Amino acid sequence: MSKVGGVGVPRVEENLPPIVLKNYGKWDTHEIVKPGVIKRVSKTGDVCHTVRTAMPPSRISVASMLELCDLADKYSGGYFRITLRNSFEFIDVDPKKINALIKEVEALGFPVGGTKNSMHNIMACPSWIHCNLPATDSPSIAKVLGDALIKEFKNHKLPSWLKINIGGCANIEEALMADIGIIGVHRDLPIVLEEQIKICERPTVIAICPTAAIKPKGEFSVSISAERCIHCGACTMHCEAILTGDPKLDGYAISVGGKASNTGSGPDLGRIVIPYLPNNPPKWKEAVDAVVQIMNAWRKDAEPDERVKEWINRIGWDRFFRKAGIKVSVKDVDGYIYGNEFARSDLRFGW
Amino acid sequence: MSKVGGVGVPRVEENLPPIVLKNYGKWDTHEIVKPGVIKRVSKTGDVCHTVRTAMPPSRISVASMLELCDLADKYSGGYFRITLRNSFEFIDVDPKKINALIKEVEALGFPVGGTKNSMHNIMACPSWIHCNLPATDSPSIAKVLGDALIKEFKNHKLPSWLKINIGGCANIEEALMADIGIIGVHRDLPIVLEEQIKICERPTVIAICPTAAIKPKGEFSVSISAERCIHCGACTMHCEAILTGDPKLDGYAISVGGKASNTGSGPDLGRIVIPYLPNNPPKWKEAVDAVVQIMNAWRKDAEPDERVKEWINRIGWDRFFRKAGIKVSVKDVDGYIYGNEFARSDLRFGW
Amino acid sequence: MSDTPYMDALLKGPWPSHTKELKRTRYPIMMYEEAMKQRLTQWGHGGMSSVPGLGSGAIARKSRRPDIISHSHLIRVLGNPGNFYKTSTFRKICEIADRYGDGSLHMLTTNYNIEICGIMNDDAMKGVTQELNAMGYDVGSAGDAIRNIPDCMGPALCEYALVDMPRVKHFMTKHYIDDIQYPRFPFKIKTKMSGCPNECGKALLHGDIGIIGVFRDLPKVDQKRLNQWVKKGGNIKWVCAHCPTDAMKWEKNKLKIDGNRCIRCMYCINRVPAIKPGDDKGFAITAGGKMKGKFGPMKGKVIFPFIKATPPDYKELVQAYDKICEIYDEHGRKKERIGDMMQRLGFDKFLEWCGVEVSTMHFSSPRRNTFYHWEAEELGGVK
Amino acid sequence: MSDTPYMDALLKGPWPSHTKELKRTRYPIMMYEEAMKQRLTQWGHGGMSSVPGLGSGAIARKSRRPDIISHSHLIRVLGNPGNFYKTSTFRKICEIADRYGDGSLHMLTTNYNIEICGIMNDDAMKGVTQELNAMGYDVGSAGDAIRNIPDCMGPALCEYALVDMPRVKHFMTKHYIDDIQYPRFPFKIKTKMSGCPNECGKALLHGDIGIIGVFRDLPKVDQKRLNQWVKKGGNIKWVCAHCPTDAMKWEKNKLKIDGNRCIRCMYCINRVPAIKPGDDKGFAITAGGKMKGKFGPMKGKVIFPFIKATPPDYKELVQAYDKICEIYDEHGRKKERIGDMMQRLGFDKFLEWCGVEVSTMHFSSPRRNTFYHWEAEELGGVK
Ligand code: SRM
Ligand code: SRM
Ligand code: SRM
Ligand code: SRM
Ligand code: SF4
Ligand code: SF4
Ligand code: SF4
Ligand code: SF4
Ligand code: SF4
Ligand code: SF4
Ligand code: SF4
Ligand code: SF4
Repeated sequence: MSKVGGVGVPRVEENLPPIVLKNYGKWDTHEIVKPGVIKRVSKTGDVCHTVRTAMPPSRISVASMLELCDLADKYSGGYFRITLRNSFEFIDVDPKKINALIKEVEALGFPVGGTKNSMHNIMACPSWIHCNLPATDSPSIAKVLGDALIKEFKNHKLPSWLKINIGGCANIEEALMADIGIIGVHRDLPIVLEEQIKICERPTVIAICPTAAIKPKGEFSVSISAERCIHCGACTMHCEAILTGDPKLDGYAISVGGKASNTGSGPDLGRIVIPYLPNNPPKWKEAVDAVVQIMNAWRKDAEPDERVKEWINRIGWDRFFRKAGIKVSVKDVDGYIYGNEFARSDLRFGW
Repeated sequence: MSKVGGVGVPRVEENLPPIVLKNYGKWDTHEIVKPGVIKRVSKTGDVCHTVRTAMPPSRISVASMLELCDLADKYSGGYFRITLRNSFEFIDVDPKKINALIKEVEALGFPVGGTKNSMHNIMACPSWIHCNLPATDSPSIAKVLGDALIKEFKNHKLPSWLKINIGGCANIEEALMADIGIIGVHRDLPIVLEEQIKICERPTVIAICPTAAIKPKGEFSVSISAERCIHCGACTMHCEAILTGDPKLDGYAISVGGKASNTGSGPDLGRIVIPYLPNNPPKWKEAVDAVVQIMNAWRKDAEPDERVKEWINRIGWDRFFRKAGIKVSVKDVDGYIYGNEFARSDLRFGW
Repeated sequence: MSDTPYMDALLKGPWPSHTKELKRTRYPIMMYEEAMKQRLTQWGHGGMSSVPGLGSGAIARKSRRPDIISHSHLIRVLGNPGNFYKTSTFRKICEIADRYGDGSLHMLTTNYNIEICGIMNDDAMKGVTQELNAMGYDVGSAGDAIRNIPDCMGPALCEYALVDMPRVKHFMTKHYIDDIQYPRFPFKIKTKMSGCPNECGKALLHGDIGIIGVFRDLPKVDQKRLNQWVKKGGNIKWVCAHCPTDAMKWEKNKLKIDGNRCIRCMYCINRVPAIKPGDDKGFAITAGGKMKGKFGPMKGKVIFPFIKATPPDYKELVQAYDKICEIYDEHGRKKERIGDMMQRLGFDKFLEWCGVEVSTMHFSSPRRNTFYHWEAEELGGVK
Repeated sequence: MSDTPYMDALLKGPWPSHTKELKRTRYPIMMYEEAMKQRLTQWGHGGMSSVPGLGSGAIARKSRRPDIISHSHLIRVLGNPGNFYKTSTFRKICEIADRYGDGSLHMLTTNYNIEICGIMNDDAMKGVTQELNAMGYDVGSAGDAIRNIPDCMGPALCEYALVDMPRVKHFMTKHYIDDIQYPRFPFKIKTKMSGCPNECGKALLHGDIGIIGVFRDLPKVDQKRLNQWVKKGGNIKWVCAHCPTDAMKWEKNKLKIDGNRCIRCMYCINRVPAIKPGDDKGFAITAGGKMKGKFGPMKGKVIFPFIKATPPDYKELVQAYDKICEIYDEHGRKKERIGDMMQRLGFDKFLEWCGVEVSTMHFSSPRRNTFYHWEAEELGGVK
């Protein structure tokens, strides 16, 4: 019997360009030569240029990957990286050939940019491409946003970087960790498929509901309370006989101010400032408008080097909503678990 | 039948010194002439001097109040105030007679001071004088602290003011609103008096317990789980048949950094930095030592005009504990309700 | 040797001594001495005692030491507006306290009542109350009722006062006297009031309902006066540097306050006589401050960030106050404080029930989850 | 007219187009087109599919549109350390993807795996895995198991790296390969790693377990180099002014960092080449970050603020990691994430079970209630 698994991952050395291997742990400084091009200098004096491109949201064809491999063979010794935001990076490109590479890779449809004070690559989950849980479609929103913001991707003209992440439903927290995030929002009451419910693990489904909205019904089935349900989708995830998703009600929320780094005011998850916008493929005008509106308010008002979170910290939420032109509603108030933490307990009003 | 109640309170005008009535709403500036003496100037040009004294913790005799009334008749036209920290104030004292008043009132045992950057009057609940719930004795702790800190009461030599509040048990939140607070802490498991429990409202008692530690036992009684009880005392409060209090285990905790005002970093409740010190009447050495230790660390390290809360905000808890010389233990970690809010979610360590 | 060594140890020292005070009264001093000796209170269960004809006003206290004393009740006299007293009436209160009680007073409680202590005779309660009533004083502030509604001295003596709290206190006490004297709520309701955001009344932090004077426009600067103050040594740069939002700029002998930054915190106003609060003054109402209960110590939360209300009827204030009380009356569970109820029901729901239009003034930050509850209407008719 | 107008609309524009990509594969494009048209996913329930002989590695996906396609599974290939790839091996992965799947890849997932998509044949799972195994690659990262353990590029390419994450990733994956491939926990465990507090790996925020490089001593300043940098136009004053704790003083061409203020936030290091992290480097371990579940979105919490661990066995790191997994294994409820479990059990209890000595590094603030649970021992024997 042939074994499967138990292998792990290749050692890092196996996939490193020679210059990287040689200077491993010796890098001293870096410099962004121009948008998308990073120059790193080692203590040994070695220099390494990286060229970064955006990637299509969520799925890429083998055909395109092979074309990128061809360019990597030609320009970066057969090595590449995928960054933690899924940008594609050619490592150790001869500085003299950078422009040629940019030309070739952009001709393939992969724009170069997304470093420093630009919009970086947009993260998006599969959603309608392959998932059963989405309330919205991350990839197509990512695509229209990318189209709308391509200038910012290829420039360093923002106050700081702008990272946009999109999740098709509340499962993924990428959005809450981004400067601006988009999160799919379900509003419908999950439907119980009476005929299939028998096969499910009723106790698990009942226990998983965070608001105890699911109650046993009859011998096998369950009922869902419209008054308690917060549309989190957990039941759908864990039971094949419960369905969520409604073409007329599904949509998405916009969050701002996520940050992972410990600089400035330190890490925190973003906050949701627009509770709901309707799904409107393929143009997703509302999403583009909302993101552009927030970005412009930030760009206009932020100090140099100031990320969205730090900007909001400085001006306060009172002014954020005003400057971004966003209407406040009761949906901004957390009534669920963090009511205490997020309620206003001071009189320091920014009228 | 003669009616009782329904009267309300006297109109404010009925108890105002003439100068106060005349300048009601017209006050323009104030100045602390010296510790305990406040000079207020009105837009009308009128001037009003107030002399403030400390008061005995929690109880005062009619005899002493009458002596104070005598002095008020002599020096402040028969008017006085009790402040929101229970200081006694003579209002509108002739500036030329202030020293004479101070001499007389201090001779009665009421020191003058407690304004501006001094220690202010100490607030304390009745505790062992009259209450059935105390885990410690606020009045006697207040007395020994007052004795130890009398210099600070009569001086303006602290970085900002120092307000100390003491509560005999966790019922009162005065302590958490003070710069330094002392809160009685029960540690014993409440005892159920089987013979009396019948008279109690069992459902209320069971419902009131915040950790569901109380379970029905038999037809009338209840049992209390040692594993769940957090010694909050709520059951004792609401049921005559449940007793809390243990001479060997009772004690108190020390909190710091409460603040009500909206200046600086705004209002917040204090945080508990010493979870437990043992009751040790009548000298309460541990309490005095702890307060003096924290006060001295603050005094040494704070910037001018910086309250305890703002000082801690600036230096961070890492350094607060180190500078105040307080040991950290797992009891500082909130495992109850606010675990999320108070846990450390950053790497911004102040080693 | 004295039979009260513990109390004696606390007679000395410069701070006013409560044991000296107790010894000047008929308070059963061995109750306190024994407590210190045994490190345990000698008092037994408490509760409401009744003033015949009234629902609230007295606290009963049993003793665990019948060998010393059987019980000792007290009565709560509602404190005066601004806590101003005149000796002529106060002497009468002393006289009543001495005649009906043991001659000791609690002056004042943390809810700013006068307690007349050591009342042994239940019938005395009525006598005390009637004598007080005759003087224009009243009792209350016990049980599951609206408690005393304390205030700061406000405009009577304070230059910062934005609203007239002593008069509001008088009005509120009269207006709600029935709810103060006849307990009918799930648990107690403590109201605290401050004339301005300096919060001498600590209203936001620990009021079940907090009422605080606030202003909405910018602090007013008298530039001429400011320059004089600076000439006399006033350190305007220090103040600018300590404004929490960096809203103040002192340039060319002129102070500018940036309306896009100022949060009306009072800091500059407290320090510079030439800076005064703005003219657009009103009340902020908070709810939910408290210490105990299911969710432990809680600060109050802003419910009505700004309302205008004027005498004689303070209509908007009463409406706001009533609203919170009504919701509590209807939804509060037995012995559940307002703050815990708000947390249980959801702060969003509570705000909706209060009928306020939600603004940024209601949150320190918008929510971080998408776990909205969408109402049936919002679902487009889905049940 | 095209039968995919929605997808076509997304072909244009400068941003890379996923619809173009999908059209270059055998992905059933009508599934996506119909979803956009109907504004509803056309895919049905998912779950774990099995790689025969392995517990985890594949995701099954049913379709709701049997008229288009019946199902479409995918397999997760564990991402490389530092996410470096070389074309020679990667081309083989492409070839496998094209042969077994529909020719589309997810490159990379947010947990940094490569997904080979559109696998129709259950038996193919084993074939894919074995072929990958032969190349030194492996599958996993599905089900109630330890998922892929992604890292940043670390010292391979980054000047800030404090620990060697690509090698740690390799070690951890090997060490925990059984727990990655055979689900046995209450729910998934996601580990995230960053080489320094810049947190490119967002480990604290969303790792069920986060592993981050930290340093404990002060940033090191090369004064000479700094002066050169300043001469070339480096704005050291700006950096000093933006240090979050005001720890930096630039005086007489010398930079002093105040050890009593600095919180090792990386800000100055990120901006000034002459400032480097200190030498006392180690790992911080956090736990409990996640998005869903009972308590909603949660940041991770610091459990082990500083541990030293070195190859080949990274003993202290494995001990810390094991500890958290063990507690989860024992106390987690079915489908309850670590963060929710921590909140349910109490963060204090969790820390105790982890056997850490509690320090200020464990809290953003000490508690504000006295609702301690005292253990029986602490009660002096009271049961
Ligand atoms: C390549 C990548 C790591 C990887 O292993 O893949 C990376 C690479 C670098 N990061 Fe990063 N970061 C990468 C994702 C991140 C992320 C995660 C994310 O964006 O989702 C973060 C956390 C973001 C956050 O805080 O929300 C991140 C927070 C940082 C920071 C801290 C920034 C801050 O706000 O303080 C720095 C330091 C700096 O820029 O000053 C940093 C600095 C850098 C440097 C300068 C490090 C170096 O010397 O090489 C690299 C070039 C940055 C650039 O793009 O201009 N990197 N970096 C990731 C590139 C993503 C991309 O495609 O755009
Ligand atoms: C591919 C990926 C999205 C992406 O854009 O990359 C993904 C895709 C799916 N996720 Fe996820 N999750 C992915 C990262 C995440 C993340 C982010 C992360 O790992 O950093 C999260 C939030 C972080 C977290 O874990 O809290 C995430 C939280 C979930 C959850 C909610 C878990 C929970 O705590 O309740 C589910 C539902 C479940 O597991 O029961 C889920 C379930 C799913 C499923 C399997 C849907 C299902 O149950 O049928 C999705 C498959 C889509 C498909 O068929 O293509 N996915 N999922 C990511 C694959 C990660 C990997 O390679 O291991
Ligand atoms: C008399 C009294 C009000 C009353 O109605 O009884 C009062 C009176 C004054 N307060 Fe107060 N405050 C009084 C309790 C408080 C309290 C409550 C407490 O201490 O328990 C607070 C909230 C404390 C807190 O923030 O924790 C309080 C916060 C303030 C502030 C804000 C201070 C700050 O930290 O920003 C000011 C403004 C200032 O001092 O700059 C202020 C200012 C003042 C002024 C200067 C107002 C004035 O113009 O007359 C008064 C003299 C202050 C002094 O003592 O030097 N008062 N003040 C109270 C005297 C208590 C005592 O006996 O010591
Ligand atoms: C006298 C006073 C303490 C003082 O130092 O001034 C006091 C004394 C007592 N309080 Fe109190 N409380 C007093 C202010 C407070 C405060 C502070 C405040 O009002 O600002 C609090 C905390 C704030 C709050 O309400 O959260 C407070 C929270 C309690 C509680 C806890 C309530 C709860 O939410 O669970 C109890 C127990 C109860 O009511 O069931 C309590 C109960 C008691 C009792 C009646 C004990 C009992 O139930 O038998 C105490 C009577 C002692 C005695 O016999 O002399 N006392 N009590 C205060 C009288 C206030 C008044 O005149 O109305
Ligand atoms: S975030 Fe939601 S919609 Fe997107 S892939 Fe994950 S489960 Fe599916
Ligand atoms: S969607 Fe969430 S809240 Fe609603 S019933 Fe399902 S599990 Fe419960
Ligand atoms: S705080 Fe506690 S001990 Fe003090 S009077 Fe109130 S109930 Fe009694
Ligand atoms: S003391 Fe508090 S936690 Fe303990 S049993 Fe009584 S009510 Fe419950
Ligand atoms: S709260 Fe404001 S108005 Fe009232 S006394 Fe204090 S400073 Fe004056
Ligand atoms: S009121 Fe406060 S925020 Fe406004 S200018 Fe003055 S100090 Fe600054
Ligand atoms: S986390 Fe730190 S070490 Fe890793 S890539 Fe980012 S900056 Fe470099
Ligand atoms: S590491 Fe951060 S806190 Fe420390 S000196 Fe540098 S910028 Fe300041």
